[in-house]
Amino acid sequence: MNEANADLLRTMYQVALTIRRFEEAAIGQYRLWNIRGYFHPYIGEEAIAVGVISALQPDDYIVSTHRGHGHAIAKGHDTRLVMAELFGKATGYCKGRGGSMHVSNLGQFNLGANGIVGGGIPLATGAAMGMKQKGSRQVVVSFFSDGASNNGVFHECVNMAAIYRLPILYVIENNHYAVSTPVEQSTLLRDLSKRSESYGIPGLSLDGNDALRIYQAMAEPLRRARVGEGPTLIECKTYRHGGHHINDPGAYMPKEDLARWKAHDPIDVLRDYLAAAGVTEAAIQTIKARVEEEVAKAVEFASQSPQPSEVDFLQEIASL
Amino acid sequence: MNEANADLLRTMYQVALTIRRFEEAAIGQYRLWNIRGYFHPYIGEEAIAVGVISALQPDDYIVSTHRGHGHAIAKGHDTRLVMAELFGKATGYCKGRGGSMHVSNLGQFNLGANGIVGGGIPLATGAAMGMKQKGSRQVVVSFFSDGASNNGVFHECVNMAAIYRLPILYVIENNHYAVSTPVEQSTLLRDLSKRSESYGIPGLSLDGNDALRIYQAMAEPLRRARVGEGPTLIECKTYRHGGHHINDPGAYMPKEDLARWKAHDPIDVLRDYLAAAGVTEAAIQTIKARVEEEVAKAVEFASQSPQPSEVDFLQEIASL
Amino acid sequence: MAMLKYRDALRLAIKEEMERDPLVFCIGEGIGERGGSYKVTDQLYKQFGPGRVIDTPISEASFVGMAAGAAIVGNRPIVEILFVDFACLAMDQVINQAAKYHFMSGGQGFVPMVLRTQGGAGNSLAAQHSQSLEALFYHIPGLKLVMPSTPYDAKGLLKSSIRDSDPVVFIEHKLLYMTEGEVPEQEYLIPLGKADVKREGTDVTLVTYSHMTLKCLEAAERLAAEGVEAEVIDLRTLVPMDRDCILASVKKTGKLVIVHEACKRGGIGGDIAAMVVEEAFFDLDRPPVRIAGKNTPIPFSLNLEKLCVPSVDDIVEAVRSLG
Amino acid sequence: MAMLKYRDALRLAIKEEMERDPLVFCIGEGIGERGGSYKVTDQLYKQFGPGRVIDTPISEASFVGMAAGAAIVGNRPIVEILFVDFACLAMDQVINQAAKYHFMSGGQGFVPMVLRTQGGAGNSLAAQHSQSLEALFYHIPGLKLVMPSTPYDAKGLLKSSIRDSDPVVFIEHKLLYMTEGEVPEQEYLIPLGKADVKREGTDVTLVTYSHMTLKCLEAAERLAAEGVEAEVIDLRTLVPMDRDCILASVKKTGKLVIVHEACKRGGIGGDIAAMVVEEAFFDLDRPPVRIAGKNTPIPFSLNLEKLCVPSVDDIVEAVRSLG
Ligand SMILES: Cc1ncc(C[n+]2csc(CCOP(=O)(O)OP(=O)(O)O)c2C)c(N)n1
Ligand SMILES: Cc1ncc(C[n+]2csc(CCOP(=O)(O)OP(=O)(O)O)c2C)c(N)n1
Ligand SMILES: [Mg+2]
Ligand SMILES: [Mg+2]
Repeated sequence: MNEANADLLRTMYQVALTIRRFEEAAIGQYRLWNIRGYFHPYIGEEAIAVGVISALQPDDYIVSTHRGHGHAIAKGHDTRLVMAELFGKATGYCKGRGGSMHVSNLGQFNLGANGIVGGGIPLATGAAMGMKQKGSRQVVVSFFSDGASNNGVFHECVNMAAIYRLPILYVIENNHYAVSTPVEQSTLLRDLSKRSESYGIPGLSLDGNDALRIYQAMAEPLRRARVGEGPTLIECKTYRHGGHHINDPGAYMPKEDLARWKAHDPIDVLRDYLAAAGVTEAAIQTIKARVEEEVAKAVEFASQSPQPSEVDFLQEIASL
Repeated sequence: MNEANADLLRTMYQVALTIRRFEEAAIGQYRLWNIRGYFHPYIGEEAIAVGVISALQPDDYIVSTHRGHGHAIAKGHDTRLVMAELFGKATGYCKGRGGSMHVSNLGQFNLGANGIVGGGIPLATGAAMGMKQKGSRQVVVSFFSDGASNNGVFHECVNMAAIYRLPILYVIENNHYAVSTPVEQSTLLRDLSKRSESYGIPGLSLDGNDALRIYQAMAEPLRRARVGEGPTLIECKTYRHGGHHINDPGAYMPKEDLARWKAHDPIDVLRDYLAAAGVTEAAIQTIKARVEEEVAKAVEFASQSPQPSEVDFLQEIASL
Repeated sequence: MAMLKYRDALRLAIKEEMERDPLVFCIGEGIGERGGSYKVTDQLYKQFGPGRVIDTPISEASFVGMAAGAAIVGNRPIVEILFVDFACLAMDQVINQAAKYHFMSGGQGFVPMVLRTQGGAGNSLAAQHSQSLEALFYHIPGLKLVMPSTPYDAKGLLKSSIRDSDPVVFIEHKLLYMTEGEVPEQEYLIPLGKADVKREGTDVTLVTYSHMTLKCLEAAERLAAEGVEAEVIDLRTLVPMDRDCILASVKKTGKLVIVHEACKRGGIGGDIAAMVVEEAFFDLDRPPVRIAGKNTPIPFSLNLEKLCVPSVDDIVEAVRSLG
Repeated sequence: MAMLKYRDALRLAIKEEMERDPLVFCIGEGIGERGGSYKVTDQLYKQFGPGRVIDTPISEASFVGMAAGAAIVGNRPIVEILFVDFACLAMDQVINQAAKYHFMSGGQGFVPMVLRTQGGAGNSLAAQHSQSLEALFYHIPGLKLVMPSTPYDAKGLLKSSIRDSDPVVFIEHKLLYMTEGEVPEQEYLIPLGKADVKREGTDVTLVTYSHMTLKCLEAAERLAAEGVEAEVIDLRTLVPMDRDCILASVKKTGKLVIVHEACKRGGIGGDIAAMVVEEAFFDLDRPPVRIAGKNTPIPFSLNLEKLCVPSVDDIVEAVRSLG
């Protein structure tokens, strides 16, 4: 593996680990009641955000989901401002108006998380139409999970992206569950990417825990998108390391399945790649330390930030 | 061809011809302003309603579309009461409340036409769930056209029917247009039945102008449905003989296409089968005469029926 | 009488009706083995099995329409939408199909379905999980609309809703599920369309429903300490609405305050105020006042969220301002 | 000044804005070569091509959401829904996405889209093609709502709507498309939120919008013959609403009749009546009256359909009944 690759792997590893530690720290803060509302951890699925987003240009758009912290961090958002948004603070990306389910950062081309399952798919498709309109080479990635793929907007949008040949990648993060409903119970298909055939576009199913393979697999879909050949449907198979949200113990997830997937942890997969690329344990420890520091700072920043101003808020909504 | 078949063919021919003449007569009445609102003729598509519905038991359900007169007549509805509904008269199946886009007749298991494209698909799927619930052997047929198949409810419902193994047939009447939009412009697929694969169920594409072939092809989907094996997606390819509705000249339909499809008129196809089965020209003329008489009576009945009572109406809605 | 939680009273209503009528079934997301997000259908899967407590994919538009279809062919489905916010996905099936079918079929068909859902702010769930959207259903002819505030009402009204022959939208409030109240051991029904005077009073009429009933009762206690006796009318059913109950109370008190959590603009309060003014203008000593939610999407931050919903203070203030 | 049809005034507005700003585009069903069901986009396809006048499959939920997405990234889409009835399919994208995005993003993003649609009864199109559903949008914070009654207003307001940075729901009326009126040759804009006094009067205030404006004007002529001078206020924009204009008129006349085609229950009339009562109770000589559509799905038969919508007679009667 050449030096370029080692650099890429180091970055991927650092980002994936940042997501993992960020989620763990935020869960800790949730337990302290510093974070409220719904919280859907991305733990176990990091390779998808990291693999897909590393393949993008900085000005390519993403549209995220209710399980969206990983996408935000992979897109390079300031973890302090993400954490502050989770805390509902004035310094968060959405000034505390959005929270975990609505983190967005237009400055870094993240149109945002969404509380409506599937709700982001039309927004993403529309953003891609906007790019086509403007003659831009920017691409849009629409993230969603297996549950969302059974919603009507999935069908409508993939079909429209196909006929208009829009520059978009539909990425199904198949974590095998929609809350407690196993994917086998809501579709008879094994590979969700097969649905691409209904729209006459290419589809692929990938190991969703292998960020490098995902990164590599993005080349052709991105090429297609940029030259006006249209969308690709990409399934990344993965698994949550816990329940649907923080307060769901996930008792319905078979222990063996969980163990098997944990043995194939996306962070470990990246670490093994790093080792194979000759990156030393010391270098890895340095990355870890950097990540720990960043996440600690994010928590500190969020903790010390002020609540949103009530006066400003009342003024803001007076015209609505 | 044996006698049973000749009987079946005679009936099919008579029903198809009744639909054709009914539509022609109703169009004439529309031109006289005796019928108002939207009117979507089924002319050219008769073989589908006839072929599919002849294969059903009388207590099997159908759910129709905005282009629904053919389904109603094939289901054995009294043409007088259908015509009266088109006239908006008190004697119509829906007492003039529904009109062309909402003809229904629960007594003969027709849940009705629908003004919302795709709107009947969930109702049909729910009716099938009701049948399964009750342990009934009744089957439901959901009719809709190519345009509706790009709506989200198509995707959601076929998927649910597949996972619940509901007793339902989804019949796409692919007449190649959604108003003026050609099917090639709204999907990249050639055979819409291919979408069945997205749901792990069988699909078939048929000549939609050949009622006998359609009838024969229903055997296996109906068997599956009745024994709990689940839904089938059936595409019948056909063509309108005119514009989308009465007031649409359909100028966008290429003349050659129209001519080709008219040369393959579903009524003629049945007539050729009859001839091949040895049915005499005289016998055919007898059927024709019977049809003319029935349609004339329907028009007369509708013409002479009273308008819905305004007093009754105001009383009826007082509690809403 | 047993003390029951609101959610348990709802469950009991469903259980009793499912035992009584094999045509009743439940359909929704995660309502089966998991028992639903708010545990209303807990244990029902065990008792009735997957054929009558049916988990769905995330396909709201269609499974609501399926409930309507099953209702037309004779079943009595209870369909659950996790948050009323998500009912927006199913609006076509609710408004254009379920609500109109009986009428459009010329009275041939009935749609005896219940759409159970849940709304309201208070848990920092932000703009897409905190709305009060009852006004959207209220405006549509052909729907009934029920929003109970107590375990007792919840049980009796849900049973009546299940037996009703029209589509009923039944909206619970997320802050009510864990509230407790007395519920008789014997079976009872509460007819749709009857308001309940939750507190009698002579000085001012508070008309409200759902969670705001609790706040109005609290406000009434505070007002009583100041010597003002408020009558608290819990509408319970919004369609049909018990106008007689409202008008009788206003006749007595001459003052009307309408309280709801939904946004003021286009909320049901306007309709009630207009109705009272039309029917009883000269009974009124003061113009009716509406205390309602702010015209804003609900913010995530708890400190902002609480500003969007009427407080007990707001209600007390409003009554005081009537003099 | 040229005499133009309502539909042609709308087309001119779109054409001018598309010429002015390359980020404006149109999307909807059959709006391209076919020019739309009501011919509002006729010829635009020829001028601007398939990249800016985009025909869609029958996928309302998604193409409305796509308009929102394109708006967020900087375009100014005009999305057409053939009938407001079908907007029910897109309610999630309108209510949960477009309306809330600006707020939820903490002000980062804007959604400058126009949802053009068409409503109302009168053509025997039955229950699913004749509704007046503006109240559903009126209640949702984050949306603006425009319903013009004349070609002049249609053009000026559509241009302002296209330039607005918020999502605007723009509802036309099927009976207005062929009506004619004067439209200046030069460019003009009408600001959102300004009502128009379509007729001055001193005896009674008629507050209305959309097609009912024409009926109110006709009623006012008939009343004038009886010596009653009605002031006719055409709201034009429902959100934001020009309360000052209404209140000033009521202050003058002391009598208020609100007229709309939408069902009375939960219609916008209640909100206006309640607002006027709250703000100007003591200016009122009589209780405000609402003349509105009947609470029923619209029947197919023309003789029944006409009973569902306020007539000129109904308006005249209502004013007379005020004494
Ligand atoms: C339209 C809609 N329906 C239901 C919900 C409630 N809900 C939140 S997350 C979720 C499961 C989503 O499953 P999936 O799409 O697989 O995403 P995952 O949680 O696995 O990432 C559900 C049902 C919702 N937020 N929106
Ligand atoms: C949800 C919805 N969108 C749009 C329309 C307007 N409309 C009526 S028929 C029609 C075309 C339907 O095409 P298709 O499904 O192919 O049926 P066909 O007319 O060919 O039988 C359209 C767009 C509608 N009635 N409902
Ligand atoms: Mg999932
Ligand atoms: Mg078609």
